[in-house]
Amino acid sequence: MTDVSRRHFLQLGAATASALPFLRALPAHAQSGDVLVAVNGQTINSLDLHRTGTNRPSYQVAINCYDRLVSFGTKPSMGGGLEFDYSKVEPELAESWTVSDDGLILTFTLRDATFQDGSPVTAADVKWSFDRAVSLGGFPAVQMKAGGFTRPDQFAALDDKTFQITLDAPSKLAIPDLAVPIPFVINSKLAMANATDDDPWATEYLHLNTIGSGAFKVARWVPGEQLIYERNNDWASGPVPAYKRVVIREVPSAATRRAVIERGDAQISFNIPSKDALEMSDKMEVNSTPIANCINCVGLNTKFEPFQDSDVRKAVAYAIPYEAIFQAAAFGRGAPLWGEETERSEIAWPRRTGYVEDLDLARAHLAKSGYPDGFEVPFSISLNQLDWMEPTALLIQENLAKIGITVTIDKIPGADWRTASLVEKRLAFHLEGFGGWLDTPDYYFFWAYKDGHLFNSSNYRNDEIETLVDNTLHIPVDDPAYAPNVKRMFEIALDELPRIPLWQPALNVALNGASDYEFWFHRQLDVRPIKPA
Amino acid sequence: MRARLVGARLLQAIPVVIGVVVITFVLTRALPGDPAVYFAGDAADEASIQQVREQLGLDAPLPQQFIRYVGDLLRGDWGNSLSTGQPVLSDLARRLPASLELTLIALLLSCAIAIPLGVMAATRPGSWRDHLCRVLVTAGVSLPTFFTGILLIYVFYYLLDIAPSPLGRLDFLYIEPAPVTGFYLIDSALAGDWDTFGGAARQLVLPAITMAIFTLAPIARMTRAAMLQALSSDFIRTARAAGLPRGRIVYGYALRNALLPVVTTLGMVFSFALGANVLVEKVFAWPGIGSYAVDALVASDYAAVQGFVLAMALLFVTLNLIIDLLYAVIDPRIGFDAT
Amino acid sequence: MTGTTQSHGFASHVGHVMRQNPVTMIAFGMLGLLVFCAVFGPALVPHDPLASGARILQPPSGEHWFGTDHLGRDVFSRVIVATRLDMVISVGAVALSFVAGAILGCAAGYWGGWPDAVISRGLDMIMAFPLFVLAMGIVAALGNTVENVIYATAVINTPFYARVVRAEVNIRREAGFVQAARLAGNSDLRIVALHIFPNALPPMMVQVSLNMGWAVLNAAGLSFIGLGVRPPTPEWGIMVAEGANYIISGEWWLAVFPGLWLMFAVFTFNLLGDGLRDIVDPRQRR
Amino acid sequence: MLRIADLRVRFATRNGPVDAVRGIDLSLGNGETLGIVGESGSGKSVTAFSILRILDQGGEIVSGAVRYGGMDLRQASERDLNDIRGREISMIFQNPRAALNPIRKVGHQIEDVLRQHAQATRQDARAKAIAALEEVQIKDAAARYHAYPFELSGGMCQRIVIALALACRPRLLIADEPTTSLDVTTQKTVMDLIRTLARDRKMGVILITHDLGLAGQYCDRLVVMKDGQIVESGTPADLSRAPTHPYTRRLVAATPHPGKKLHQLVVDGTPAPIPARGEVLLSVRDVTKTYAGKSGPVDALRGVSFDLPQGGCLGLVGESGSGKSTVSSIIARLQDASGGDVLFQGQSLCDVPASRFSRDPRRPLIQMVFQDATDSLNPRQTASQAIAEPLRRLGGLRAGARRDRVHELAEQVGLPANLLTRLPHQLSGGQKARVGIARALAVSPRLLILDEPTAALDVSIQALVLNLLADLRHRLDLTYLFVSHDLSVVQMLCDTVAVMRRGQIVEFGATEQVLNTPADSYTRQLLDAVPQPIV
Repeated sequence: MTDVSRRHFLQLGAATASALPFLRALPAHAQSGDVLVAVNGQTINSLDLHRTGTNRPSYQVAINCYDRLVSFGTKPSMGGGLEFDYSKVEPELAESWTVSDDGLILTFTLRDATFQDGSPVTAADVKWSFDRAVSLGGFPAVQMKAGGFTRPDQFAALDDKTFQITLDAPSKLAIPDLAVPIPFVINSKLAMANATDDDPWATEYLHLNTIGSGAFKVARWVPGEQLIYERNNDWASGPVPAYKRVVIREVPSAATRRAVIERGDAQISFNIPSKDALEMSDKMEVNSTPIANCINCVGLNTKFEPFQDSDVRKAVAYAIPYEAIFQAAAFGRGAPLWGEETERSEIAWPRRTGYVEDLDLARAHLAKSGYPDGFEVPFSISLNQLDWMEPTALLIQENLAKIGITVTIDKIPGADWRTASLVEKRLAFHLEGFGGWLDTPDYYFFWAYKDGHLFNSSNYRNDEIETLVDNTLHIPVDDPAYAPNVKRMFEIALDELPRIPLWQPALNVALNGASDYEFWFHRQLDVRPIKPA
Repeated sequence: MRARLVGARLLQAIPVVIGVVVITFVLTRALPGDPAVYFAGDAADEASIQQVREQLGLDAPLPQQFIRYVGDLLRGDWGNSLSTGQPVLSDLARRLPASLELTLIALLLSCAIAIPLGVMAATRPGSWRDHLCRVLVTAGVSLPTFFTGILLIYVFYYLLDIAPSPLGRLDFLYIEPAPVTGFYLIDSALAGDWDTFGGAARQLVLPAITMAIFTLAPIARMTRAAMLQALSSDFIRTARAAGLPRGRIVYGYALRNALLPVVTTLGMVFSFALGANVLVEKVFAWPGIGSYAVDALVASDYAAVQGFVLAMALLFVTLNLIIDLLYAVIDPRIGFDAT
Repeated sequence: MTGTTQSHGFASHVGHVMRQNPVTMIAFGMLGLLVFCAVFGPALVPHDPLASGARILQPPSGEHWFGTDHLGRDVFSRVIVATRLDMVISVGAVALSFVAGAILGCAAGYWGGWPDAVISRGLDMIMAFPLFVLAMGIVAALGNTVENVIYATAVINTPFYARVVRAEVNIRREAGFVQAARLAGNSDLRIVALHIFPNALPPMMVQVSLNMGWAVLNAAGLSFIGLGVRPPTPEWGIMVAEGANYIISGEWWLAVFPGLWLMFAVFTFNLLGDGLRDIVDPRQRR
Repeated sequence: MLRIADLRVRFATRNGPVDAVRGIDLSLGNGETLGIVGESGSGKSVTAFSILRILDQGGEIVSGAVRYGGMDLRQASERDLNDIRGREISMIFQNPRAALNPIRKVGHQIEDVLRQHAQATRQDARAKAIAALEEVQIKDAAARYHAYPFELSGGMCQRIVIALALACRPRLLIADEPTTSLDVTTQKTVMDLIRTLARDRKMGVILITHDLGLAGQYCDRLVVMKDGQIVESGTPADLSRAPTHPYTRRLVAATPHPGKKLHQLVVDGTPAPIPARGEVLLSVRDVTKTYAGKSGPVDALRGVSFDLPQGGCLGLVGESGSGKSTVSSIIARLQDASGGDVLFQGQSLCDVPASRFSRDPRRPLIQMVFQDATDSLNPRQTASQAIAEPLRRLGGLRAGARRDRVHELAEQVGLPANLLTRLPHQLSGGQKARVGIARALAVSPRLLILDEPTAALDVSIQALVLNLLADLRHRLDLTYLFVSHDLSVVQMLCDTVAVMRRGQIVEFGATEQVLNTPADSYTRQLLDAVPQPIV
């Protein structure tokens, strides 16, 4: 289509749109400046984060359409643009808050804000929303529990503007856990009006409607095609967004996504392959932010014979071609985690492991082990994450063959991957890429190194780590015990090596015609700060 | 008489549909992966997974699940898709027209090319035109559709910039026509909105070409074979001896007789293409049932997979019925044989 | 009528069929090339198809005729070596469906009655599935292996053969030569297997050639979705699917060469049909 | 009116070019009826097609001229030819049902021709088409106008083909085997119709046929063709009285008619001795057969009984659908009867079901020769494989002995040994018939069932095969059950005749008696339809 005809159609479209009833007059042209078009490869399957079965891409609705009590501040990112700052908790719907001396009582004062139907946001709404988050079960309840929120009786609306949480035990994770997408605030009156006896939490209604006080509301949602946000001009918890309307378009083919962003038909392509990020970075703004508290690593399942031998694990660690993998799988995007640590502080995580590619050392360790002649093992990767897992697996396979370990690569369908790797933990040798939302090392260790915990796909158990994590998880970062505990955890984990860290992956986002992208730990597109370039 | 034919056909279809329902049920349960785990979310623990499992009704023994599924079906409830979060029936209702529109346009295009090609080849069998035609259509069916699609996007959208962005059924620029049939072309024409009509047509061009290239071969081959047979029939000689002009003989007499096997082939190609749409839809971000099915299958989304297959089976039955009726229109002999 | 005269007759018949149709001759030449690649390819290619190298994503050059991929592997070597696997998939799938289709079709076509009703409805049932999705479902349910790709492809191909055979057997079951074979003391089973079925071969051969090509495309399509052969095994479908992501960024050789080679193979199979039919059709003999 | 000079037609086939017509000269005067007689492959149809240039794919007129009026049709443009086709020269074909477009109403097909030649306008086309139908004596023409070919009988279809051909009142009609696929009774009416119309319109007719008798009856002049050449021409009377060319003589001799003896069919034939008749070999007792039809049960046989003595030859005569083939296949144990019994050598055959009879020790004793030699040979088996097939299953011979037996059989049936390695499609009709007979004889049967073994053969071949059968019967002391629709053939070979109609035997007796003094009216009807001897 030529530019002339584009403009022509634009005018026609606008004219027709204005003539149509409000709700139908949705699409308009992308280049008009009022509309942001973002493409991504995944389907949004619900507008309600609390609902059973809501997938990860749907979290962005909670972020863009609802407010939480608090949020994090931002800082310049090494990947370009801004990223969240875990150390700075900032107000969102809460104007201010206090913490009791024993750390058990959190009291929040709400700002004057209104829901999108015009009714004011009250503490009762917050209480209802939090009750819902801990009552519906599933992932929301698990995440709430991380901050110490488990039961509705912990939440109380003292008056219209005052909301109080009572913790069972003090925790440094409590307030940060209120900044994750889960505890968003819903218009409880409207929700309850649409609740039924079978469905007291109005999940069916919220599944299809956004009734928050956030910066946007969902004006139209066609699963599998697109989702359209419309700006809430009365948003109280932050500066009014620059775009009136945001179209999130679902484009499954990565090649098509690239074509569309390069041609300028979309302004944001979210979560693009590293290779595209590398190649497009000279043509447009590309942010590649290393994902906080996230590590792509090799899992060595200690339930399986050869990997119970620590020399075998070390042999594998020395046999991995780190640099080649980082280039082939990540195209140098992200942060390397091999070799000696020189930049980060002693308690920073993720960190370099000290291991390098050294086949002689690898052979030496293998010779010392119970398997001097090597062994055969399947290496499992997920079909849904082939972009990084496949090259990684192939390169590891090739190098391990050189030291006598024969590896067959096993692609596991996406639906089975979680069951096999995380729930049943039955994959002997695999790749894993957990990232913790709350950015502290102990939080990572809690999920990934504690026996029986979900992301401990290696079935690793070390009694000292168990104790260390339990003792460290809730104490503040400035507690004197904190740093030694964390350092000891690193020492054990990197010596025993149930997981071999490879690199810290980056989230790549390309912007063509838009700017002011911010990286957030939840790895979803926060459209609120985006502005036209 | 024809009514009886239709009735007999429908009766025959019943065991087929029942079989499809059973096989799909078994096949979906055999899919790897536990949907409860998949949908419980990233950080779910045992308890919450169990909770999800109970909500999905996956804790019951299989026969019981099947009985409940069939019961729901009979009440017109096809279940909810977990990956889109919508009732399967409404998903299908929205996506089926998209796939049908694409497939139909592609087949129309394909017929418009393949039938004249086949006729041309049949009127000069063994000539260089015949061989060329055979080689061309064979080349078309040898190209993987996803490859053709990407190549077309690269050339016509990315390099030449003559095609619109491959983003589904309609550019942002246009307003979706009020849904009447679900076919954007028809709906926009009904609404008299010719801009939208043009927009929808533009979006259709590349995917339809991709599919048409792939479906040329069977249609052209069958046209050629049927035309050869028709042209060597005695009645063609009668027509020639009676001095009828060549065009009338080839198109009026031979082609109409050759249409019967061509229609059969068309039916098969149609149902095949509708299933093979999957790959084209993936490439062109076409919101059809093909991509829906793939996503559902990968996510072990039982209700969606079952609903998709059942819908396709019903469509297949309907299609066969339509073909039978078409036969009766084309060939007066049909319908009398049945008595 | 000794063996030698017959085989001589067969060879000269094949030669005759080739001369008769230039397209067939070209197709058999192309098949010869493919078979050569399948048999000797792995021994002859210039690079190890699995060895990654430092020179990643290099365009075609004298060193790497088809360029290198994202792991620095030689695309030419991978394309040639993949021939064997893809031939195994297509031949295996077609052979299985050929046998299954022949048995089912013969049973339905010869005996008619309830076996026919049961088998025909069963075939209808398979046909009522969207075939590609059925193949996906089977591979997903049984697991991601070459064998399962073959089984899945065989299952979705079987109805086509069974229908052809059923029709061909059915029109011949009261034929004079069948009656004569009965009079000659042949049992039903013998009559079906030795007298009727071989006469269904010519139309089946056309089906075979179409399905061989389709089997390769099917495997490629499954790989494109992410179901199929295990890496790092070179396979055309995977290579095209992976390469497709690189077209927009300019590394066209990753998808184009395997795609062209895949097309070449499918093309060959498809062109073979008429020639194969003529070869197995005794009436084409002079 | 029409003059053909030195016409040569060549066909490009897979086996190289074949000369179908090799230089023929013909002429036809106004209003004359010319018969072109020849057996299959003689080039008579190709000659006819060449006149209108409607040869099949691959055919080409190599040389010669076809002059019609003042015009050379060979040089004429396609457009000019289209004006002549159907308007000046028309053609009718054998197999009339196939000659009509199956999915177009017959009236419309006639209209197509009328309008093509500007003989009718949109308004009056229908009336004219109905008029054309009436002219060929179709009753209720207005209703027939709407009929599709499949709704009409063969005779009716041929009338419509004639109406279509004559709708534009052409001056020349070429009739290519117009009655071959019709019943004998219909044949006569159609030919009479053609003659009447030709006379009324002073129309020239070229009648192409394999039937010398038919040609003699309806033509003013005959030409006899063989291998693409004219071997003899003259008036029917001349040809039949004093044929000069040996081929014509053979042809005249081979044409059967009542009263002719079997050995007279071949030039210089000698009668084969008739074997002595022995005890009753086969006894059919009240056999019935009922099929499950779509609209209720169909009685194919309603109680058939007869005895056949050892050495006898029973002719089973009837039109299609009379049940004669059902009887023969029940006796051959290819299917089971619904009731009654069949005794062979005094023992019941029906106690072993047909599906298991292939292993019965009596299997070799009852064999059969099939109607269509092409259909009854497996296209994948060579002649020797086909003959050896029963030996392999029933003969219990070693490979060497089997080969000898095959050669012996080939010799018995007069099949040259060098043809044994050929596939059926590489053999002629007569050769295939001999293979079929040799196969049936391979396991030395006592009873041979002959199911119209000569129906698909040319008359000269038929003459040879019938004589061969008579000879074999004597030499091998065989008992024949000869199934046929053709009384003139039956009377030559058989000593007893059974006439069947609607599943019952309506007349049974010695051949002479049935032929000369038929008791049943249906038998008389059949006898009347047999073509009369030439002249």
